[in-house]
Amino acid sequence: MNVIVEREKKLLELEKTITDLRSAAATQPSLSTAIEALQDEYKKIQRDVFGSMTPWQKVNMSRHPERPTSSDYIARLETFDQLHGDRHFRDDPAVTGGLAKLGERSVMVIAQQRGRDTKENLKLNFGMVTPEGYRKVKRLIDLASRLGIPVVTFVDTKGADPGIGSEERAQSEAIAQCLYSLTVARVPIVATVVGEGGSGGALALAIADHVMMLEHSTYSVASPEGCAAILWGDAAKAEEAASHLKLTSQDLLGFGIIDEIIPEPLGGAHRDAPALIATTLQKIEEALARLSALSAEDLVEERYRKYRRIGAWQVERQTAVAISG
Amino acid sequence: MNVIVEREKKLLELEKTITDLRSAAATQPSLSTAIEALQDEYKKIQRDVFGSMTPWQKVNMSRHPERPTSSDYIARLETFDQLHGDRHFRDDPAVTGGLAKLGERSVMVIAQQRGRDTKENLKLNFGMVTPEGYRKVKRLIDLASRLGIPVVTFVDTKGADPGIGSEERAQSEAIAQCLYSLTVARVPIVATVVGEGGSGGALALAIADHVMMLEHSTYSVASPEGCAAILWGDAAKAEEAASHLKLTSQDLLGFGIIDEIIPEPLGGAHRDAPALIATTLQKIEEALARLSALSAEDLVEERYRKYRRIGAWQVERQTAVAISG
Amino acid sequence: MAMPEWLRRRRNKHETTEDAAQWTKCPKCGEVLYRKDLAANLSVCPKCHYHFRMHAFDRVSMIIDSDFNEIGNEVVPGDPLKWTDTKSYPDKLAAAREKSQLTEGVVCGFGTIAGHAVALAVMDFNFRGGTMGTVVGERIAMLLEEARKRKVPCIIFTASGGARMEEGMLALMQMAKVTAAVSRFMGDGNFFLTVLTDPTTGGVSASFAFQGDIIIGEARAMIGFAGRRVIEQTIRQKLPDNFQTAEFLLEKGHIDMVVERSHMKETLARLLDYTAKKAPVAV
Amino acid sequence: MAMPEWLRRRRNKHETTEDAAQWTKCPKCGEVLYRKDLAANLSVCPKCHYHFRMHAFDRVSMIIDSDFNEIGNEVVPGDPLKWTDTKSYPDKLAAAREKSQLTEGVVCGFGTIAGHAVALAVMDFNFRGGTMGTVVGERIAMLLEEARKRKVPCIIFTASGGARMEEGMLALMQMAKVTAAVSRFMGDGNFFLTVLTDPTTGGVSASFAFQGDIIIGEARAMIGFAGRRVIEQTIRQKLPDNFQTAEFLLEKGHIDMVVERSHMKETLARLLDYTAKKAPVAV
Ligand SMILES: [Zn+2]
Ligand SMILES: [Zn+2]
Repeated sequence: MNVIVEREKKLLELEKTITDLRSAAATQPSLSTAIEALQDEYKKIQRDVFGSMTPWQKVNMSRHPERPTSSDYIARLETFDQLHGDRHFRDDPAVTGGLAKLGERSVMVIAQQRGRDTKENLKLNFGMVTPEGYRKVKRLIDLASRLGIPVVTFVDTKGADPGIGSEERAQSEAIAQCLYSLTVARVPIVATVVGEGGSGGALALAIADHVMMLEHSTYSVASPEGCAAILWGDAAKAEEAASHLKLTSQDLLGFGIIDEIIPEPLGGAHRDAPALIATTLQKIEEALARLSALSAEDLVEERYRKYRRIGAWQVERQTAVAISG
Repeated sequence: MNVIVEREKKLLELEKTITDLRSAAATQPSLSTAIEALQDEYKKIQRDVFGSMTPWQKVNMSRHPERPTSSDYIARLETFDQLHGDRHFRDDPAVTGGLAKLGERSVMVIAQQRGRDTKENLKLNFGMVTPEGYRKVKRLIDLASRLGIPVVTFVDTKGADPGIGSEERAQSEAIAQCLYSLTVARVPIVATVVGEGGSGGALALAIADHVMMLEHSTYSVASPEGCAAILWGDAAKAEEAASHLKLTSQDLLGFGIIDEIIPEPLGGAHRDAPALIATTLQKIEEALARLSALSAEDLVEERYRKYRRIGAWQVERQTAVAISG
Repeated sequence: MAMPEWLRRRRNKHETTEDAAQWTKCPKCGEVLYRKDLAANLSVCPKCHYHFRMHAFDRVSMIIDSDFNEIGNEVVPGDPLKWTDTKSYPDKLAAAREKSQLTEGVVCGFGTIAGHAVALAVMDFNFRGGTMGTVVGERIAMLLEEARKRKVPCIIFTASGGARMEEGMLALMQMAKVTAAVSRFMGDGNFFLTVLTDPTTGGVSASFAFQGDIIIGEARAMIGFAGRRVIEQTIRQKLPDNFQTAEFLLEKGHIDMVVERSHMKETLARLLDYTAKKAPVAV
Repeated sequence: MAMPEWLRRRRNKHETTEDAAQWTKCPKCGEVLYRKDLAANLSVCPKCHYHFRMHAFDRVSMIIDSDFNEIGNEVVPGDPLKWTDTKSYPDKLAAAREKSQLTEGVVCGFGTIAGHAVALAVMDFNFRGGTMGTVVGERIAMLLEEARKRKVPCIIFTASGGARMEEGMLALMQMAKVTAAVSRFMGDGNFFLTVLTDPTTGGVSASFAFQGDIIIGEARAMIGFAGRRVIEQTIRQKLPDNFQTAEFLLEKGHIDMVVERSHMKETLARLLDYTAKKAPVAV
C-alpha cells in the first residue's frame, strides 16, 4: 500500500466533485459560491497533505505509480537514438541509453526504467538493473567520453538486481566498473534522481559534476525496508528506518551530496508532469552550459575534489601507532 | 587417422628392435654389426619420412597427439601464476594466461591449450576457445600493456569455437577486441605457433612484433578441411586444400607473415621435447631482449608498419571512377 | 544517382542480352519483381520487406548526398599463391569482375551524408561472396589512413563470407591490417561506425565489423562468426530461424541498433550530427 | 609481530577476565581450538582448513615483512545523522572499538612485502561488520593518494557487510570517493591489487574490491553483491552451498585466483615481483 496514493484519494474525490459542480454551474450560476468553498477546502487539504511530507511519505511519493518515469523525460527530447546492449551477452531493458539532442546540444542519455504497471514492471525487472545493464551504462559512458559528448543520466531504481543470475554474472564488477568510468570520463556529467535512488545501483549512474533531485525523490544508502531488515531484522520497520536515513532531497543538499533540488508541483510531479519535465530538462541544459566551459582536465579534477570532500569525520589527537613484527 | 602417426609406426618398431638388440649385445657382442645396419636403415627411413614432408603431412604433424602442448612450455618457466577469467561470465580453460618469469624477465603468458587425450580434449573443448577465453586474452593483453610487461603467446588451435553458445555470446566481438588490443599494446609481443594455427581464432593471439613458428607447425586462413568444404563442398579434399593453402612455416616466412622458424628435431618436436622447448624459450628471450630496446611508441609504430605492408596487390593504370548522384 | 558511364554501359549490355534478367523473384514471399522497380525501392521487396543484397554502387548512391570520390579502385589483386583448382585464381577474379561490375569486393571513397563529410567503404557480396583478400584490406586501410588525415568519420558497410581462401594467410592478415588502421584512426578520437549487412561473417565479422563505436545491423541481416551450416554440422541439429539475425543480435546485446534500409540514411545522418564536433573542444 | 603496547594490554585484560575466551570452536568441523595455537596457524583450523576471519593487525603481521607505518588512525567517525535506534551511533562505535580494539573498520599503512614497498589497507569484519562509513573511505583514499605520491603498489584486503547504515548517504558516497582515488592511482600506471576475504559484499564489493588489476579471493571466502539471505528471500529457495564462494567466482571468471591463507604472502610477493619496475621504462 502506497501511503501517498491513499492520502491522495480524498483529494481526487474532491477534485471530481468540483469538476462535476463546474459543469452544472453552467446552467445553475448559484453553485459558484459552493465551488469556491470546495476549492478553498481542496487547497487547504492539499497543503496539509503535501506541504510537509515525512520521509516515509516522500519514499511513497518517489514510488508513486503515476510519477513520471525516465521514458517521459526522454520522450520530450528533440531526437533520441537508442543504443542497445553490452556487446557480450544481452540488452537489458531496465536501462535505456542513447544519443539525443537536448536543445542544440548532443548528449548521451542513460536512464533507469521503472515500469508503470505489472506488465511493464515484469519486462523491466521492476527497474532493477542486471550486470548487462550496468555494462551497457559503462560502455556508453566510455563512448561519450571518447567522442566528447556530455552524459545526462536519469536515476530511478530500487537498487541493483539481487538475483542468482546477476550474482553469477558479476553484478559487483559491473557496478564497480561504472563507478570507475564515471570518475574518469572527460565530459560533463549531469545526473538527476527522478524517483527512487536506491543504493549502489543508483550511484552507478550518479557520480556526476552536477547532481539534482526532484523535490520529492529519495536517494538512500539502502531502501528503508532493506535498512530495517539489516539493522533490526524486520523489514516492516521501514517507516522508522526512513526517518533515520536522511534520504530526502533537502537532507542531501545539506550534506553536499546533491547540488540542486528541482521543485515539484504541490501534490507531486505527476500533478503537472509536462511542466516539471520541461523545468528538469531546462535545468540540465543550464548545468551543461556551465560545465562545458571547463576543460576535460578541470572537469575530472573538480569531480575528484567534490567526491574527495564528502563525509563527516574528526581527527583524534593521538600518535599514530607503529606496528613492528 | 593421423598420417604422421601411421608413418611413425614402422620407425618406432625399428627403434624397439634396436633397443632390444642393444640389451642382448651386452652378452652377445657379435650383434653389434646387425645393430649398426639397423641404425643406418633407421636413419634412412627417418630421412625419407620426415626429411621433406608434404603440407598435408605437416598438418598431421602439427596435430600429432604427442606433440608438446602449451602447458609443456609453461611448465618450463621459472615461475608461473595463472590469472583466470573474463571478469564477467566464465573462466575458459582452453586459454591459460598468467604472469611468469622467463629467465630474469617478467612476462604475461597467454596460451591456447590443446588436450592430449579425449578426456583432456573434452575439458578443453578440443582447444577451441570460446568468447570468454578471448575476453580473458584481451584483458590480459590490456593488463600487460598497462603494467609494462611484455606479452608472450603460444598459439595452438583448430580455430575459435563455432558453437551456439559462442555465437550467442558474440564470438566475433570477442576476437575483434583481442585484435584491437594487440595493435595498441605498448609492450613487446612475441607469438609462437607451436601446433596448429587455425584462422582468426589463432590470429587473436598472434598479432605480434615477432612471430615464430615451430618448423612443422601450420598456420592457415582456414583448416584444410574447412577450406575444402568452403570451396568444393567436400571436407574430404583436405589434403588437396593443404597443398594450395601455403600453410607451412617455410611458406609463411617467405610471405613475411612470420619472422622466424624454430627448427624441430628430425621426426618432429615430440622426438626431443625438452631440447625443443629450451630452444623455443631461448628464442623468445632473445626476441624480447631486442624488442625491449624500443620505446612504446616505436613498438606500436613498427607493429603498424609491419602489418600495413602484408599483402600482394598490383596497381592498375586507370582513372579513379567518380560517381555522382 | 547517375551511374558512372562504364557501369551504365555494362548494365545495358547485360540487360539487352538476357531479357529474363529484368525480372527477379523475392526469395522470401515469392513475388515476381521488375528489377528497375526493385532498385527504385532500395532493393527491398515491396510486399514482404525482404532486403535484397545490394550492389555496392547502389548502396553508395542510397547513402551519399551526391558526389562520391572513390579511392583505391586502382589497387587490384595479384595471385600470390598461384592458386588453381577448377579454375585459376586470375580466371575466378576475371569472372567476378564481369559478374559484379566491380574491380574488387569493396568500394571506398569520400562524400557527404546530409552535409557531413565522411569516409565510406561498402563491401559487395557479388564479388566472390564479399570475401576479404589483400585488396579489400588494402583499400579499407587506405581509406582509414586518409580519413584520419582529414579528421572525418568513417562508415563501413560490411558484407562478407569471410577470408578469401585463394590468398591464404595473406587474406587472414588483412584482419590485422585493417584492425591496426582502425585502432590508429580511433586512437585519434575519430568516430567509427559499422553497418553490418547480409551476410557478415568470418574474418570481417571478427575484426572491423565489431570494432565500431556504434554498430548497426541492417534489418534481418545474417551476422555471425561461424556460418550457419558449420554450426549445424557441429551440433548435428537445425538452428532456429532467427539465429544470427540482426534482431537476434540486438536482443543478445551485440549491436547498437537494427535499422530498416529505408531509414538507413536518415539514421546515419542523425548519428553523424550527434558526433560532429561543432567547434574545437578545449582539451 | 610484536603487538603494539595498547593492543597487548587490552588483549591481556580480556583474556584474564574471561578464561573461556581462550578456547574457540571451529564452526565448520566443530574442533575445539586453543586461541593461541589458532593464531599461530594464521587462524586456519588445523583439522579442516576453515579460514577464521582475521583481526586486521594479525593480517598485517602475516603479510608485512616487519615495520608497518600506519596512517589515518587519527581519523575517527562523527555522527552526521545523529542516529539513535536501540543505542546511539556514538555508543555503537564505542562498543565496536572496545570489541575490535580498532578505531575503525580499516587499518592502513606502508611497509614491505618480501622487500617490495607497498601501501596496504586491511579491513576488519570485527568493527561493525566491516561496514564502510566515512572513515573507511577517507582512510583508504588517503592511503591511495600517498601511494600515488610514493609510486608504490597498493594492496587492499577487503572484508565488509556493505555500507554503514548509520552514516546514510555519506557512507554510500565512500564508494565514489574511493573509486575516484583508485582511478587516479591506476591512471598513473600504478599497480592495484585486491584480496577479497570473508565476507566481501555490498558497496565494498561493488566498488574498489572489483577494480583491482589483479583480484585474489581468499580460499572459501564468501564474495557477492547481494547477501545470501536477500537472494534467498527474493527467489524463495535455498542456494547451493558453494554459491558466492571464492571458488565459485573463479569458475565464473570473476576473480584471477583463489589463494589459501598459508600461501598468501608468497603469492603477493611473486605478483609484486612481476610488476616491479626494475628501471625507468622508455615511454
Ligand atoms: Zn517479398
Ligand atoms: Zn575445522
